[in-house]
Amino acid sequence: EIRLGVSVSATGPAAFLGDPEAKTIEMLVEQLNEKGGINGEKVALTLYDDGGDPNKARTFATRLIEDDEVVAIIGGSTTGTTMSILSVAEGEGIPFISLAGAISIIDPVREYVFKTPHTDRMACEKIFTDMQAQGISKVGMISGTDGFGASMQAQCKEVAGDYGVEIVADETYGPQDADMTPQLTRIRNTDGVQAVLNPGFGQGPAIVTRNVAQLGFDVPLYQSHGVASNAFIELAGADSAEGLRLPGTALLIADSLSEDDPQYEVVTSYTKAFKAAYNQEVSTFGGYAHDAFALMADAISRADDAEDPEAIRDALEKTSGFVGTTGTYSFSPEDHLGLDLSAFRMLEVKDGGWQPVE
Amino acid sequence: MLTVEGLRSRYGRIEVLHGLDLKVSQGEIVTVVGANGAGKTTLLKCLSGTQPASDGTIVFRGQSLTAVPSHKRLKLGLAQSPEGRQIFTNLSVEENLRLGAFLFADDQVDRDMADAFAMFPILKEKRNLAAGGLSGGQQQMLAIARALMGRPHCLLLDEPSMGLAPLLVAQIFDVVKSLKARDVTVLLVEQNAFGALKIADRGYVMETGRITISGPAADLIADPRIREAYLGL
Amino acid sequence: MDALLQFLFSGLTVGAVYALVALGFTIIYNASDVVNFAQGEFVMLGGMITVFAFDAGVPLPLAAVVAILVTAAIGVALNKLAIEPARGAPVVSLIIITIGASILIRGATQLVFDKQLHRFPAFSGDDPIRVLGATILPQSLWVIGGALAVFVGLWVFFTRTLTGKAVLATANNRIAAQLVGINTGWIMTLSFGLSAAIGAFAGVLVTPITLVSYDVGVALALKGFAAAMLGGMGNPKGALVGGLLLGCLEAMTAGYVSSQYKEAVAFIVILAVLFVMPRGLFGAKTTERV
Amino acid sequence: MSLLQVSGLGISFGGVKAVEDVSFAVAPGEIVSVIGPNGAGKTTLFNMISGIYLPGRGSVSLDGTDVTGVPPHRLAEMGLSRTFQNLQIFQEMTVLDNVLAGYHLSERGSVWADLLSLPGMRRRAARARAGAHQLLKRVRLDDKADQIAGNLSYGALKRLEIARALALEPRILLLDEPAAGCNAVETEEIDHLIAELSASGIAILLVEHDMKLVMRISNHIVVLDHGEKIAEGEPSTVSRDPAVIAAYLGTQEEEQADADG
Amino acid sequence: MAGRGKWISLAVLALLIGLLPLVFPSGYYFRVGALIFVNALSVIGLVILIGYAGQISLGHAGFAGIGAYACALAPEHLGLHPLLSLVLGAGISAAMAALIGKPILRLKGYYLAVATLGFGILVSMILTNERALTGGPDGMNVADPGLRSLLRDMGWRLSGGEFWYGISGLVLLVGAWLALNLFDSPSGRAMRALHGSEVAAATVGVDVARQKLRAFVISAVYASVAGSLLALQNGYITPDVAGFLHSVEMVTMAVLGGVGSVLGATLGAAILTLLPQVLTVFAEYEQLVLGLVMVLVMIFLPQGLLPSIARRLKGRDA
Ligand SMILES: Nc1ncnc2c1ncn2[C@@H]1O[C@H](COP(=O)(O)OP(=O)(O)OP(=O)(O)O)[C@@H](O)[C@H]1O
Ligand SMILES: Nc1ncnc2c1ncn2[C@@H]1O[C@H](COP(=O)(O)OP(=O)(O)OP(=O)(O)O)[C@@H](O)[C@H]1O
Ligand SMILES: [Mg+2]
Ligand SMILES: [Mg+2]
Repeated sequence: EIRLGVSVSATGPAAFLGDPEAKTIEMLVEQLNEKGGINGEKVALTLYDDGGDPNKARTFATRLIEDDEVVAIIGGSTTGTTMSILSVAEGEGIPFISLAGAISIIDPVREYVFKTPHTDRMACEKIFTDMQAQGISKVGMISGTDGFGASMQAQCKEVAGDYGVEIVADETYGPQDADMTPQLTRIRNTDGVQAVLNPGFGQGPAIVTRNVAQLGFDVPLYQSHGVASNAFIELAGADSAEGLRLPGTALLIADSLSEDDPQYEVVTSYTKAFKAAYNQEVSTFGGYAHDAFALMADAISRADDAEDPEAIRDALEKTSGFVGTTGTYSFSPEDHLGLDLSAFRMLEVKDGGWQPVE
Repeated sequence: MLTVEGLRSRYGRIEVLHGLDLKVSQGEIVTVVGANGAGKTTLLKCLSGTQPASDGTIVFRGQSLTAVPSHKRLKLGLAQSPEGRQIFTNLSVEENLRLGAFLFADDQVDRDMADAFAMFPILKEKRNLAAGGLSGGQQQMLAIARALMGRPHCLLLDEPSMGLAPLLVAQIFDVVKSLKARDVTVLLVEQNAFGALKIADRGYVMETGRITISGPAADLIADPRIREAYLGL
Repeated sequence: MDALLQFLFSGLTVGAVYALVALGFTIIYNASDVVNFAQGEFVMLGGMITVFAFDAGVPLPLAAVVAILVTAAIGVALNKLAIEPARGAPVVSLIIITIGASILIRGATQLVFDKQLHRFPAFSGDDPIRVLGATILPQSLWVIGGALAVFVGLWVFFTRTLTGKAVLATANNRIAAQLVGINTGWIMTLSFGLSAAIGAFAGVLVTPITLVSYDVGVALALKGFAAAMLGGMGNPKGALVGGLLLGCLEAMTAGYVSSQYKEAVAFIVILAVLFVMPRGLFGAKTTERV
Repeated sequence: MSLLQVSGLGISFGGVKAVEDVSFAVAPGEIVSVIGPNGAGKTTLFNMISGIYLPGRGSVSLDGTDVTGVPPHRLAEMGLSRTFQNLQIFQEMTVLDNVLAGYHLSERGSVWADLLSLPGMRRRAARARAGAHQLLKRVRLDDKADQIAGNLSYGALKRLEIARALALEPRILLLDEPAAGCNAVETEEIDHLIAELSASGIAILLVEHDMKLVMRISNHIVVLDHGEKIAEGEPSTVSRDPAVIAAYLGTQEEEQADADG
Repeated sequence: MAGRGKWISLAVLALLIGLLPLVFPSGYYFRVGALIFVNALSVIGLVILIGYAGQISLGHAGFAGIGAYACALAPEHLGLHPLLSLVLGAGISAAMAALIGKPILRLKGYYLAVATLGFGILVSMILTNERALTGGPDGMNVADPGLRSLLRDMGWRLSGGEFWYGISGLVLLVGAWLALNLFDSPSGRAMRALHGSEVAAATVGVDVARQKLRAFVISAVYASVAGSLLALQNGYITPDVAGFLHSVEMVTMAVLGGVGSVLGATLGAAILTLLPQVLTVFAEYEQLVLGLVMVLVMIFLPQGLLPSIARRLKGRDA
């Protein structure tokens, strides 16, 4: 029996992230065990819900390691919870794959810490690349004050210059705000704004999208991977969302993926299974958990000793060319993320659905 | 009209009424006197239902009150002017009186209110003020007037003369007497034992949760034990 | 100028949401001196139940009625099962009960329904109404109208009806209320039922704008509470004015100062108001003399 | 020299004058009673003297110092203590703790001493405790010392308030209807208590509707009606004053006769 | 008599802290124990404020936030030792409490609640928005105080969990001792008096405003120290520590345990800290059960766990 520990934010303000993550991992463990587990050993999953509270996350990490005696941990839906788990895992020498975005998780590289999501910086870079291609150089940004939004806001501001993009307006909104027209009016009244960028998750981006339409503010709207799901289009309204762009993963366009796409296999099987199990659309975040689990399972299967955290870590670090829903991972001692920008695809809402931008 | 038998009541573990018998007939004025802490207020609270009886029976106009919640007792005709006045401090004087007649929505409410104002003109003067701003004595008047608004068959008065000026004390006793003429029965708890016994038909003396002496009021006034212990004569 | 108007529209929309929550607080508060921190949950329930009934094919108006009735029943149950049994407990205990109840309702909602965001169509479409260069959604007018309607209803209830007075009397002095023949238990039931219904009604109105999920209640309750205190607790006028004012404050700050600190400005204004008027703008003075 | 001097005191509530231009003085050891119909302004007068209301007009001076508008806790430090018509008991505290609270001024020290439980604090607290037990005995509540005050009967609470007020070891004591809710015999005890206090040099300002008590023990009586002083003087003069009889006393011959008989 | 109660309370607490480790099956229990102690510490502060002085606060997490971030920021920016930072945080919290307490404490009941709530939100908003300084919502690292390595050099090897268990337990004991002293002192009585009737308290010479402020400042210091300890042992801190939910959690702990006593505070902290750990077996039902437990405790033990239980036991004896 291989003991695997998970602590995600299945409830609380980050439930958007943690809920699909928890569901995904539970589903995958079941699938795996049905198939006989890893090298004949079943996976025993211990999953905790830290509610997005870093303090609880640290306690659960301690519990996973000291009490449940797991050999590896996946989790940390938010940067805050990840940082809490990270120090415990690092201290006790347990491999840990984080599901959070911040670049600081793997930069500098820590011995036992890996992560599957793109960094926020990469999302920004992807967006700005697209903007640059569209000839957009002045952008109004409006971001949520939650961890996700704030982190992206900071990263985007840092890298914008590299792409010849200037952030001329920088507004925020609270995670539970109901109307963003004042902020958007400010952006609209800023000289030369050519596009609006809205990093965030939850209801905020849906409301922003509606408000942009309400104001008749006719510039391209960019969202982040935080809302990459079909449900988002429904919430924002297909009309309001039409033409909006964001950097997403192959998951969202599973239907239109060509069969020779390297990700076709993994993406379709995951989306189908998830839909079947929970009658719910997959999200990017569930995809991160999917990849984390798949990577971990793969590493354990390759490890010299499936019970030895050290061996699992080593195997993990040797992962190369592993295809996940998010992209293709190759870890190395210098890189514990192992994704590059190519993993992101620029998507656009067309006729009420997601389409890849050519 | 009102028969109490073997009434016991307790606060938590401490019993303060130890099996009390008491009877009030139709149209009578009956007074209960006793020292501080004897249990007079507790007795009245049991009658109005704001304090549970742990044992014994209370029968009012042929009906046992044991299972009747306090808000329904007024409907049966039992009203109380409680100790500490218990007025609605945040509501106006008029609203207090109107709520006294909460059960009624007829023309008589206005007439009753006019009567109350006639009885205590100061209340009329202050009708729109928050009752909490009234002076102690004014609040006492309001409590009595409010109880009368409920058109009781039987009125329970807990120290109605407390805090009232001498002129008004006399007036309150007159009012009680006049109630008798209107066939309203009165159970009167008073520290002004002398005044109370003078207008009462009968009286009870209470000591630490028990009735120790009872009889016609005139006899009680003459009783040396009572003269010494309660009348200070 | 059109910006100012836009900010005002935004402020009124958001403010009306706050006002509706704040108005929901008034009845229970007036009956029992308890601020029911589960009020936000009623709003959430109103939205969620409507969503699921609507998705199940029930026509929207009917779905809304169902949601309001079910929520009112939950409010009554909350009173019967949690508040009444704890009668006589200190007010802090009652507050903790309402907080516990709100966690419970949230947990149950998440089980019965789900953790996703939801929305149903706006009553009168999504085409913005243009006024002098600013825009407002028809649904905002519904929300503002709803807040005004609830306000008028409550105002009449508390100033013109005997039952309304009985509610006030119950909070002011429960024993005395019983002595004048008020069935205080029934008054409490009524208050919780009404409060919950108002909350659910708010949820029905605001969901097309704010979206709904099982956990939107906390933030709503918080803002509604702040609004109610700004206006003065217990007074419908205070709830309405407090809500609208808070909404406008936030919108103006977001528009003219900084969106990051708009809540901060709002709270600073609340503190300033309370400093001058310790019972809010319209708060009733309690008159206890010594 | 008078201990308490009230000059031209007045206050209005919502335009209505509750007290208007009231002046009088109280000397050490003297018992001055304020009487008048309900709503005459007696309690309001007390509230102004004891710093609970800020007087609208006029001044209060204690020992020659102007103390108008001085907050109650400062007045307490200067030796002024009072009881309330609407009982102000610390309901949830024990009877003993209620009285101990009255010892606050002599008991208190620095907050550090309290936090660290320094010996000085403990000594002061022990002294207060001993004093409190004495006082409870004096008002016959010693057997109830450890009961929760809220559970006492009305009359007992009345006495508890007096004990608490005495704990301050005041130089002037304001009593608002101390005998309300007490029967004739209990009233007599209060009568004795007040007499004792005044004999020990404490100035007493008394509001009371029990005229037997007032007439018996007062050195001086001030009569208020509609907030204004309508008469003042010795008990015998005041009780014969026609204005006072009309406004307040009424004709009590009948009852008086009965009682005497 | 009261004096004996104090020593009994302390002894019970000390025994619990000292003996529990004997039955701990794993290091995880030390972690939970330490959390309970830290929470209990801030709850004791609230007991002083709510239970004694009768003033509600829905913003005390703000002080915990100040304490926590002092330990995160001061070592980095001022080069202060983490422990001195704790003291600095307590000082700032006390000063803040004194500053805002003056105007705020004139308010009563819910108005005070909303004002303190506003304060808490302001603090957490600053911590969230001033990203450059605080790392924003994602939080920031807290330097290790280095005490453990010091102990190790002295030949005393402790795991992180054990170490913080000990430290938190010790601080809790000190906090409890101070609070118990206060309860049984003139200040404590004055606080309870103003709780009962401000007017009467004033007329017996209690400077009501000052006494309230005292309670507020003291409780702020408790919260601040607790926040600091939390930051130090977690090594990482986010603005959640100052958030509204944390404030509510603190009040809930206080009320659940019984708002009048130190042991009650500890019990309340223990229950609310343990519940989520126990409820993990219910996963889906966690929130539901948590809410249910809160409601049921309050219904059946309206005075809070400890006082209500004590009352029942007493009732049975007699
Ligand atoms: N709420 C309570 N809890 C516990 N004991 C109480 C409570 N109320 C009254 N008691 C006790 O019950 C006894 C009777 O009190 P009660 O108030 O009935 O006396 P009373 O005759 O009305 O006295 P008074 O003349 O002073 O008003 C007293 O010993 C009192 O201490
Ligand atoms: N806070 C207040 N608000 C409004 N009116 C007040 C207030 N305080 C006193 N009054 C009014 O002032 C007048 C004097 O009241 P006060 O209580 O002083 O009378 P009192 O002489 O003590 O009467 P009693 O003998 O009935 O106690 C009353 O008419 C009362 O209504
Ligand atoms: Mg009585
Ligand atoms: Mg008076």
